[in-house]
Amino acid sequence: MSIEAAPVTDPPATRVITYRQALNETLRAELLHDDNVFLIGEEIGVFEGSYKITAGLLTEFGPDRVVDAPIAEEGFVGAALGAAMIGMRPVVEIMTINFSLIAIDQIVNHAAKMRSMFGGQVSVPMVIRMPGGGGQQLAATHSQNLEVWFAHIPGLKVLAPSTPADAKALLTAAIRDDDPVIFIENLSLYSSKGEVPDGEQIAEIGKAAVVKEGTDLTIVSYSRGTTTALEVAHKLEAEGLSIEVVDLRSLRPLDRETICASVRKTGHAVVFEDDWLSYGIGAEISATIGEGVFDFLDAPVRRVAAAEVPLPYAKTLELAALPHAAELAKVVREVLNIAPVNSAPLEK
Amino acid sequence: MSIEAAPVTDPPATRVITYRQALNETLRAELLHDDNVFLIGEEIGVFEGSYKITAGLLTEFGPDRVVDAPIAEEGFVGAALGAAMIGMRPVVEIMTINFSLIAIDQIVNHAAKMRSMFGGQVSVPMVIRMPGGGGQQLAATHSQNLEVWFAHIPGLKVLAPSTPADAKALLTAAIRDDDPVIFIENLSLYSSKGEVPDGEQIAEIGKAAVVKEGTDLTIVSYSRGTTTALEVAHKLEAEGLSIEVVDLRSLRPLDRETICASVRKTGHAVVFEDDWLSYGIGAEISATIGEGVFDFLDAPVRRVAAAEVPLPYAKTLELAALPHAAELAKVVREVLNIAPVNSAPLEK
Amino acid sequence: MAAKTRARTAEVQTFPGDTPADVLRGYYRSMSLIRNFELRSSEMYARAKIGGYCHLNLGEEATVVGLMAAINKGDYLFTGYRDHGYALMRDLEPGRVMAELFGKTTGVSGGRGGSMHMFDSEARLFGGYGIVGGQIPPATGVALAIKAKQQAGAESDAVMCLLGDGTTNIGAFHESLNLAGLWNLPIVYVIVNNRLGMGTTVEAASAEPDLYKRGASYRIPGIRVDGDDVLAVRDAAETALARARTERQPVLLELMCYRLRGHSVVDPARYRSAEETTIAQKSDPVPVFRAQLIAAGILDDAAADAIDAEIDAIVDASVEFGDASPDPDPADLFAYVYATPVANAPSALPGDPVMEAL
Amino acid sequence: MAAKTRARTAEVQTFPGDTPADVLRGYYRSMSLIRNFELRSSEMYARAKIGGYCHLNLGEEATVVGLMAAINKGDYLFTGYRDHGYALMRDLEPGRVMAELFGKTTGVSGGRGGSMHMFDSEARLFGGYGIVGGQIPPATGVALAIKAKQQAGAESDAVMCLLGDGTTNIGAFHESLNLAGLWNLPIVYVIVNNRLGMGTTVEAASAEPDLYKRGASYRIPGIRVDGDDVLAVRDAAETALARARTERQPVLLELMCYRLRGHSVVDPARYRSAEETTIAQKSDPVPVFRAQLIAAGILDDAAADAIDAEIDAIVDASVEFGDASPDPDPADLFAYVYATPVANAPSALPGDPVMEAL
Ligand SMILES: Cc1ncc(C[n+]2csc(CCOP(=O)(O)OP(=O)(O)O)c2C)c(N)n1
Ligand SMILES: Cc1ncc(C[n+]2csc(CCOP(=O)(O)OP(=O)(O)O)c2C)c(N)n1
Ligand SMILES: [Mg+2]
Ligand SMILES: [Mg+2]
Repeated sequence: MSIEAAPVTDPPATRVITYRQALNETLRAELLHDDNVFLIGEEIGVFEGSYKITAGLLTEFGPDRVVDAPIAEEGFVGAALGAAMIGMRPVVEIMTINFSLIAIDQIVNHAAKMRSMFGGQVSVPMVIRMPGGGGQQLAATHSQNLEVWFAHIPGLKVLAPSTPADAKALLTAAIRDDDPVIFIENLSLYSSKGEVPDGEQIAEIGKAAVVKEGTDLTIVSYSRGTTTALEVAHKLEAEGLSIEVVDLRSLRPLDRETICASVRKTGHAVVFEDDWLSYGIGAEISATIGEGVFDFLDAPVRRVAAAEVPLPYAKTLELAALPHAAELAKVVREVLNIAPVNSAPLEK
Repeated sequence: MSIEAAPVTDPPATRVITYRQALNETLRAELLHDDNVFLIGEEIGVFEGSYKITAGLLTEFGPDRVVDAPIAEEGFVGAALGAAMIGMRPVVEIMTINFSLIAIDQIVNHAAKMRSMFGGQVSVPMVIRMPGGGGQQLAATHSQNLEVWFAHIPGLKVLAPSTPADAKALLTAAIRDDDPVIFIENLSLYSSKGEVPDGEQIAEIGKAAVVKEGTDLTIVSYSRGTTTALEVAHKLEAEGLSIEVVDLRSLRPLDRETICASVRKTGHAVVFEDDWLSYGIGAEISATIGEGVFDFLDAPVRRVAAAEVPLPYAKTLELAALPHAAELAKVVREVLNIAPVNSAPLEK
Repeated sequence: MAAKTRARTAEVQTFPGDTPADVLRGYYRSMSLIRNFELRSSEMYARAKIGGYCHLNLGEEATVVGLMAAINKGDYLFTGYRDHGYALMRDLEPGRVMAELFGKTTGVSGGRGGSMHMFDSEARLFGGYGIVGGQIPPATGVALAIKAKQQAGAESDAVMCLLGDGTTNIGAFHESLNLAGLWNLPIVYVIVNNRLGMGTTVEAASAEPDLYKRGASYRIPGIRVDGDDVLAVRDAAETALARARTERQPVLLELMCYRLRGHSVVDPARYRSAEETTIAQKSDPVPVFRAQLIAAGILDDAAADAIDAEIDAIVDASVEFGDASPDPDPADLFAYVYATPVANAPSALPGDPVMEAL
Repeated sequence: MAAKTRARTAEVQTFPGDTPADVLRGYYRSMSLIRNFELRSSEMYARAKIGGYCHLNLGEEATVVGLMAAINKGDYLFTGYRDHGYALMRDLEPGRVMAELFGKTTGVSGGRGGSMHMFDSEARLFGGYGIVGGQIPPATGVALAIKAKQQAGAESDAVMCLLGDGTTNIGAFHESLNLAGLWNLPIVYVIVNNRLGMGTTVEAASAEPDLYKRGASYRIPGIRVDGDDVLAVRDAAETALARARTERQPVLLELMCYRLRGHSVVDPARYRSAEETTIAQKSDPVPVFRAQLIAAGILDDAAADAIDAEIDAIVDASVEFGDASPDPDPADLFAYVYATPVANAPSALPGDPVMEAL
């Protein structure tokens, strides 16, 4: 399968819809587009999905295309993988990324390795969708962002869209891709809104996007973090700072060129992510920048990430542990060596 | 439990033993030292361990202290955790780190989080020992180094000794520690030899060690990688290069001070590891150096790590995919901007 | 082991067995406490005093009370995330349970666990767990440690491990029961079969929907009991625990009950048919048991109302206690990450540099 | 389903059933091929032409041949890591199997899999897998896809999924069988019960050591058969596959056999008693079957020797083929990581910079 780009014609009409709706419509479109596509996961049919991403699809497509699975992540993720081995195109929902740990042997030891290990004789065209993220008081076992684990694994592709439009175009690309794709969603993005072009949209996997241009400093982020990064970038414009925001979109492959090109221009970088700091996504971004554009860096790359604790339930503690716009803005100013000005406070 | 340091008296007598024997003797000593200590794992009793680390212990301590478990990693790792909750001190062997994926929900969602999540009312004094590493033609699913996953998780401590002496002193510390400790061994280290002091030795968890001093460049590594780093460092002395080697020993907590102090002195750093490059241990080390001693760095931090493929069985491909002394030496010279001299070739 | 057939007892006039009247009234009081507490939790959730996920024991009161009447103080209890009633029945102060829901320092888990993660080491409530099946291996391990430390016999502690019907399909269930059967561990696994996972029925999730039969794969006896019958639950649990203590024979107990509302407080349960909802409501163990006690002359309406009123005041007080309690101090964020302090443990807050520049 | 009792047939003079003589001779030839190939593998391992882990089918020849006599060409086969015999029986060239062990490009998996990971998409050998139990969910998923794509009936494909006795204790076994039972999938799970994990006996690992009984938890019929009896294995597998194809009834088949040597080529199996070793050797299906055929007049010593000699030449040739085949070229290291090429896929070798300086 070759990479298809969006057709170069008049820009398509757009609608403002939620991230959730973008996912739902894309799943529906792909179920219509290809008979081999089917959905499988816990509570995605009768219950319509724990986060209602699959609402209406069981009714429209029936139980063979929208398969309610027992609580058996290892079993049904592995079963989806098996179906993919003979040409089906399963789209798996794992209710949250926290539960993927039960299926991770099938994902990492099997789905990711089969094609190589068997000398290219089989491929695994499957997508595993799952939301991560904290901030909903779901406590330690239900608030994780473990995408860095998957991003580390050759054989997987790992996507993490930040907007409804990207959710659509990257999910379409993922479903049409012949490899196992881990598709990271985020609980706090589901109700976020954005313009989404009508019609088939297929993004290019493996490419980051400069979602805001600027000249003073680059913020690198992804998924929910990008929305915060943009918020901060716009806010800091009032202080006369020109911030560029790079949205990674694809964590594996990682688009080092786009990151480095941005920092080459700005000379300053901050990475913003929801996950724990040590050995997080930010570590790779910082290392990449340090190696790739060493001579252009005017200050150390800083990382704004979560405090390294199992996330507590209590709101006061959860707020203290997770990174927010306020800390990002603070660190951006520190990197640029600028004293904070009196502006409207940022959400904490 | 407080941190105990080795007693400051005359240096104890030493013997030259293998890494395997150091582990075996330490397990035996701890079984003798504390009735609450017990070993559990697959094939560790009758079979004496897949890699014979537990040889002789079933005979000496009986089946209540050396528990042969069915092939049920999630079940027996979780059972060990439960026993730890009421004061036992299980030392679990997972046959190789590759199989820890089946138990990882118990390790990461349970062992690591319980103490915090339950407000400090329970602790989990357990050790999980497991070897990783490639280079034995064990193919894609049996050759991984996934310690970076565990190193990312708050609530865990992650140790990776490179010498028999450290294997002893860190394992003792791990067993006496009241938290879940992931103890990373390496298949290719088991038969390596080194001087090991007699008597009780308890290392301090969370500390790296400068295992060779030097002034021109710092190599940071751990586990098997440290032995290669030392080999290269000694070799390059013939070329007049003074290389410092930092052995991390503890991946979590990470001793950023020791790493940065070394690079502050040398101005150059290379990270050497057996794992895949992107989002590996080296990423965090590089990011830490970039942030911590930015002004002292004379060249970009480089990483020498494995090619990002599921490791193939064929020897030619395995050799090409894994990092060896030759590549490390090459990169050290590149960082120091020195042309290679004609010396005896390093092992490839 | 044969299935015990479900007997609807709403019309029974006298009580079988020899349970003293005050004990029966005590069971009613307990059921009333759980009911009232859960309804109040739901209300507090709607008022945003409780966050996150919140799963209630509504409809499971007879099961909870019967089980907790059978368990010894020294026994270890593991549950899933649907744990409020169990916390109350292990005699934790309702105020401390409510405070946990409010995320306060006075909560049973210091406000760090919330609804899904109630814990009390002294009461041996060994945790509510949120990962489906996650509690089963540790519960099994506690039984392993008990066996190592204590002689079998009536004085031995045992473990009770609760799990839902949907939870029997996960690998941890299989692996753990095999260990318990193989090693003869003092543990009773209790399936609270409320007939639904979230919206998925037992028949749609389990190829063998008679879940108690699944013990056979491990030579573990399986028993099915009417979970709406508090006395039947208590008796079955007592027998099972006795076998665990004295014979080191693990047991699999299946209790048939109904979930009165949605899976969690935010679930309107629209997938449920009117018919099923009616069955669930008719089986509601709290009014049924009240009616039984009144019919048997053990309670009258006034006495029952008095109990309910007393409970109402207790639950009121629990809310007040929760409201008045302090939030955890962010300065304590790292307090419980490690039991043994070691060098270089992370303590950075978001936005802090990874280290002070050397 | 009742256990089929094990009948030792070494003294039988004529053959039960109506299997034609040439077919029986074919089975002997197949068993001889596996035996010879495995002994040669062991030798090649000792000569360091084979690396990594290497697990042999020695002692399991009747099981392997009987199963492979029952399976259709279109059926999908999943195995564990003990897979050489199955690869040979799916009619892969012995040379290509040996070349895989030698890590050569001409190997069935291009030299990338080695002993544990034989694969041939055309022969529908859908992989040897090294993670215990790892093959069971994907095998179940292929059955799910078959059900989606094909009508039930004699023409339908089915899946056969092999696993060891020790493997029945892992969660993936439970989760997968539940799915197959629930969804009525065309799959036969075959437990090759060689009575040992590595050194752990079935009794020390499984609380219910009659493993075929474990199907009951999923309403899957379980059948135990003498794995040393090639015809009994074939017949049971045919019946099971027929049910899978036509009724969509998954079946759990347990085959009792013995592992002749250690767990892998490097295991001297010292933990095994002399007594057990003797039993295993007495049950050795290759000489036993040879003796049976001779006793029944289907073979004589000369004919049997001629078969063995022919096989010896084939295995010789397989070694030669393996030796003569080229090693994979490091330039192809990244060839099969992804099926769909995308931007920025890693291609750095150790020591390469992460990117060319911009
Ligand atoms: C491993 C895992 N998978 C999925 C979930 C999401 N989940 C939470 S509760 C639940 C249903 C559990 O049903 P059951 O075991 O019957 O318990 P009940 O809620 O009825 O008490 C699911 C699927 C989870 N928490 N953990
Ligand atoms: C998940 C996992 N745990 C442990 C191992 C190590 N291991 C390899 S084979 C084996 C024994 C398997 O026994 P059985 O299922 O009876 O198969 P057999 O080797 O007898 O054919 C073990 C424990 C593994 N490969 N995967
Ligand atoms: Mg339920
Ligand atoms: Mg076996």
